[in-house]
Amino acid sequence: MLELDSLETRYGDFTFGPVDLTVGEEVLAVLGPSGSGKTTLLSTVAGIVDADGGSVTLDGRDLTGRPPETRGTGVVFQDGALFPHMTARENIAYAASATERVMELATLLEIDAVLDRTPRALSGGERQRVALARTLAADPDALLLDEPLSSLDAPIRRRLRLELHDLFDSLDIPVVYVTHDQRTASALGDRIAVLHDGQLEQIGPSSAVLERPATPFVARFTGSENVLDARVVEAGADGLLLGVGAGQLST
Amino acid sequence: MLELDSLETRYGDFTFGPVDLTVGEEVLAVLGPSGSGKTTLLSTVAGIVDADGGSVTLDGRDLTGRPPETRGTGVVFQDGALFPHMTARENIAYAASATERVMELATLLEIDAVLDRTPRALSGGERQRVALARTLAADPDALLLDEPLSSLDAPIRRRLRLELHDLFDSLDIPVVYVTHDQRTASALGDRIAVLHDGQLEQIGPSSAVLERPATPFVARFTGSENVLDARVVEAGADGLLLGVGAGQLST
Amino acid sequence: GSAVSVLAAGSLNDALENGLRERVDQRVTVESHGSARVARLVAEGQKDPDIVAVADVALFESTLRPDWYAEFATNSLVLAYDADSQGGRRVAAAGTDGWWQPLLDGDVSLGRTDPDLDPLGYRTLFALELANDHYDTETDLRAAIPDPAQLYPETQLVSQFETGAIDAAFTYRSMAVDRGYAFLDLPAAIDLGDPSLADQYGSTSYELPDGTVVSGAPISYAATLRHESGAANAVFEALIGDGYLTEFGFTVPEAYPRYTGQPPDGVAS
Amino acid sequence: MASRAETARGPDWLAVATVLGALLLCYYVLPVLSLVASQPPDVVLSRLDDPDVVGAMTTSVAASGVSTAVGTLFGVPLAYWLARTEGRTETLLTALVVLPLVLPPIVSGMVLLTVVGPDTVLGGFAATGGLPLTRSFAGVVLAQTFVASPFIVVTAKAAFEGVDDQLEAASRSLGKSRATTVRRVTLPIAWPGVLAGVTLGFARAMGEFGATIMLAYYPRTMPVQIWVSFSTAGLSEAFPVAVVLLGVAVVSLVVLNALGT
Amino acid sequence: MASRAETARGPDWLAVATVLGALLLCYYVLPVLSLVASQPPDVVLSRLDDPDVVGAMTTSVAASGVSTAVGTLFGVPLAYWLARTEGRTETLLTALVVLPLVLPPIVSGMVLLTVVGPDTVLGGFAATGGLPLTRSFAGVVLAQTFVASPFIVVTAKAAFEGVDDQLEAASRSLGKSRATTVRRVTLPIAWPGVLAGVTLGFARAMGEFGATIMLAYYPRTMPVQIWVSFSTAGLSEAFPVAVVLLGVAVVSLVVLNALGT
Ligand SMILES: [Mg+2]
Ligand SMILES: [Mg+2]
Ligand SMILES: [Mg+2]
Repeated sequence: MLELDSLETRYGDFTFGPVDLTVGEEVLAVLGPSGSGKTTLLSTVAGIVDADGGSVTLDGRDLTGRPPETRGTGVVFQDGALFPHMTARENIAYAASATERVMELATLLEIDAVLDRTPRALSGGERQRVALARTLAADPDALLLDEPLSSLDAPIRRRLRLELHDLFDSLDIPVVYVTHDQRTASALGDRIAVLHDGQLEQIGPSSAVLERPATPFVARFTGSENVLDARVVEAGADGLLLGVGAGQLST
Repeated sequence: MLELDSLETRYGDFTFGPVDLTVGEEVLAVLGPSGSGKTTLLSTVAGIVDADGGSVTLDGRDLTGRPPETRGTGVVFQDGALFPHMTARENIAYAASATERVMELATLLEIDAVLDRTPRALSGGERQRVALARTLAADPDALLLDEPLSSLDAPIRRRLRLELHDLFDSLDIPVVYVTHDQRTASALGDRIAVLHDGQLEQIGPSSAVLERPATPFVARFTGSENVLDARVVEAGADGLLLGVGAGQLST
Repeated sequence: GSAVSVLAAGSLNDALENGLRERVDQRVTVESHGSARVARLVAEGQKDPDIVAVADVALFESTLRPDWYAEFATNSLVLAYDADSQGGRRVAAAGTDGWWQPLLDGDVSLGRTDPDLDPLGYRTLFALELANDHYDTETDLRAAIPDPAQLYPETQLVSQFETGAIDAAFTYRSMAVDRGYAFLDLPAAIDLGDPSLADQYGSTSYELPDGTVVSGAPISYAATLRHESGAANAVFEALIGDGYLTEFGFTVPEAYPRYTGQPPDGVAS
Repeated sequence: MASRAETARGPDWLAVATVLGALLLCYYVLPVLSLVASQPPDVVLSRLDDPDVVGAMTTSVAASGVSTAVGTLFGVPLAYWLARTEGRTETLLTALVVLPLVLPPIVSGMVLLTVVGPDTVLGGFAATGGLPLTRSFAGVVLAQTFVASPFIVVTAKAAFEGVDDQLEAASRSLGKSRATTVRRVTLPIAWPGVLAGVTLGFARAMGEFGATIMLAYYPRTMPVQIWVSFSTAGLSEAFPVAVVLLGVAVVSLVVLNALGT
Repeated sequence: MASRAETARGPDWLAVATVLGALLLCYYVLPVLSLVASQPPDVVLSRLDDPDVVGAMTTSVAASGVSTAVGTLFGVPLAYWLARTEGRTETLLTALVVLPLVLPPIVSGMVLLTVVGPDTVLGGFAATGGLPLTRSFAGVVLAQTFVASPFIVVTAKAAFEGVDDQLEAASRSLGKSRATTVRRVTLPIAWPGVLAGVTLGFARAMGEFGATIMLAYYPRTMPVQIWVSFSTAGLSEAFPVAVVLLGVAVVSLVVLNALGT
């Protein structure tokens, strides 16, 4: 179980958090536009940037202040972040404790055929498969994914999304999947958290978030179109009189 | 019309050619394994490497010895070769004579939405579309493509192959499309030339090359499986007695 | 034990390296810079040698003020010339009595060092002034011959001379001998090499940029011992006493070594 | 994975590395600081009234500027060419570029005298043409260029080698000449590295002394002026001028980098 | 497109650039060539029998080796740290690294004497501990390190900046310490640039004279030996030793590069 307690990170003018969040053995899709703090969230949990407040706990271990290499948080980056001077096989072996594990993951992710290619010679989809295999090779206690499909072309994105869904099902660890794409979030997330300007706007089961957005931002961002800008014209005992555009509406 | 007359290029131990070849307003797919000289062929025609013998003529102009920029040969490279410090729009505008041409090509290749992204932020398919737009923006008199689909994932490769087919149809210039993939060659090529060890093994209409391979290499490389290794056991007046594996075969 | 360190004027370098060193059993490390720099380096505590030797006694009276020092050799000015050049041959042809004529005529490219930086520089001016009287010339040589274009730092002067860019140069006799230059000996009355002519030399002077006025004096090398030890004392004795110096173009007058101040008991016994 | 907490930490190499780096930085800074701190500001400022110092300052900045410009104009093309050449030719020619670094500057000056000195073919020819190559501004520039420009070449070469040559092939097949290609594709991508080289070259030119004093001496640069001040009046005169040199160099480098980015 | 043939050619910039580059190369090579050619091989070879020259050669190679090693050991971490620092701190500290380049080496030597000289706290302490920091091998190394190591730092910094720091984040999230990350990811990728810096530093250390002569003089390095030969017997003695220095430096650089790749 991954627990974020009042986690807060500041980057110049931008403040992420404070955020409280608990992720069990499930997939939490974190949905938000660019600049909403998705990458900051992952980086803080993984220890790539230091938190300015709050704590992160994983399976009861307090990760706060620890260096990334001792956290057990596996990260898959947007463009794979494969080591360019190593082949796919070497990339995976870098993280794996045994050669058998490399072959096992290659088979699982269907990349046996490209293991001896350098990252430059891989297609986008292959690159992300190798990156995923490499992260899994380190046997993480939690998996953090930073828009791993966003740089892929639509057909391969759809296909890999399906495969990821099955893969996540087979992992018994918390998975945090960050994306700006509502469709990916709803396809992969058991729950969805909506991030806006460094703050959690709403969190809940996917269907709930998408069907009953809690704030106008969530509604707008998740694609509901029935949000109106309104101003309070009159507040009486029987409700509000709202001005919407040129007309009026009473509640 | 693009004409290669005894064209020859040497790279250390490797010799490409001499090759004679004429490409009209058609698509010639050049099919060959890696190391067969496909890229050397394109580079020599485009003037990126100097020929050691023979000549290249395009629409009657002798290109031999000219610098690449005066040849009118547009090249699409394997991974796009987009300029990393320019956006997609700037990449295309770099080659275009007018802004309208940029928009026109962006619409044709369906990349309007990503014009302001840098190459790093493009997917593989988008990258190749931008590269194609950029090359077309220079109004080439011949189009040379170096495995532009090979680094794409299968679904997007199939889709782009279809689009390329239509695009090539609409261009009235010679197109040379280099690939190691038999399926792409047959899908796109009006004719296919098979390259092996720097030499043209066979050239002809696609169907002819694939159905009636002229040499064992062509047969093996294009995927015919009925080629056997044999040794002459006995040569008589009535034919040959061949040893194949443990058995024998007489002709 | 550790080596005896000698910080010495550049013009002594060859004599110390190739003369003194093989005459003593002790290990000697010789370090050479321009005399003025030698004095400053020691005065300002940047170098701490056992023995200091300079090419101008005046430095021991101004920049560096040791309790005592020994004058141990003299040197004299000569006019070195490049026998392969036309200008050089003119100087040679004019000889000891007429060398100044081709210099005045301007068909010799002459080199000298900067009088503001380097004793050799102002000594050259002294020699030119003394030559006026000695040769009874019509022109004031000290006014007519010098030209700022002749000025070089010492290293550059030597390089220019050796690569043939300069036809003739005023230099120390020892240096001309060390390097095998062709040179004209100048009369004792102008070469600043004879301690007995000190009064005559003293009629000339030069004002340094900081206002100090230096007067003409015999070119007398002086040394002092800064750190006494058995080895250092022995090297000092050899340095000021042994006859090696004449081989390298120096002169050792009868009266030398001559002490100023009170040397310690271990020295000058 | 409970064992995670026990993952071997060993010595904290980052801390060790930081300490090593900080020590080296101190080694650079301490002497400079000691130099600057030992000179009261008013003493340093008073040097700015000294016409010799002002003249030397002008000569230094102008000559370093010109020799950096010359080194860039000639050196960047050389760097580009070396970067695009392969094999033995490249190794050999790169070695030639490094040679000037290996020679002590005074020796470089001596050797340069044998090539551009007043009695050499080249030097004599230039001098009769009114541009003497020694004891002149040209001499300062020649000395600084010889000593400093190799840094521009070596650094720019590494920067150019980082640019994929396929990008150049692409640009040219789009109808752009090699000049346009270099200007709009190669140079912009390699620029940070080239600028680093130009900075190194300018800094080295500002500090050049040995070759300059052999080739020029006049007009005096700041390093020559420092040497003259030391020889005539000792450290108390030399160090304030050295502080002025540091100040001028820092300002020039800041301006150079601001112009370059 | 028939007009293609008329595409403006203008002056052939490539040719112009090649000529510029070739001129600079000539400017490096001509003096060196003139130096080497003027010395008959047997005269040069005879210097290899001179124990002073052999001693200086040994000192030079050993001291340059040590100061390059020190510069690398301390400078590469500093370069890494500077590359991973941003903003004003980076600009300021980088400026500090460039300062030693701006000071004329003799001035650097004088200033270093005020920090590590025999009558300073540091120098006195080290000397009583049996490691005098002046007039010693340590003094040579200190002088060379001050003058040459900034080249290592500046060049290696540029190389490290070329390595995407996301790769480091990836490595560490895979359970590798920062030390392992730098060793197996960052350094291998940045290596060509780091090696170029080490080469520059070694070459500069081999040629170092001004600071060395102030700080050490003994044991003599090749540049000091050239100086001594020059001041005792002139160019005819100095130039053969300079040729030996060139030879030794070229061999060392080739070995260094062979070891490094
Ligand atoms: Mg190829
Ligand atoms: Mg190269
Ligand atoms: Mg940085």
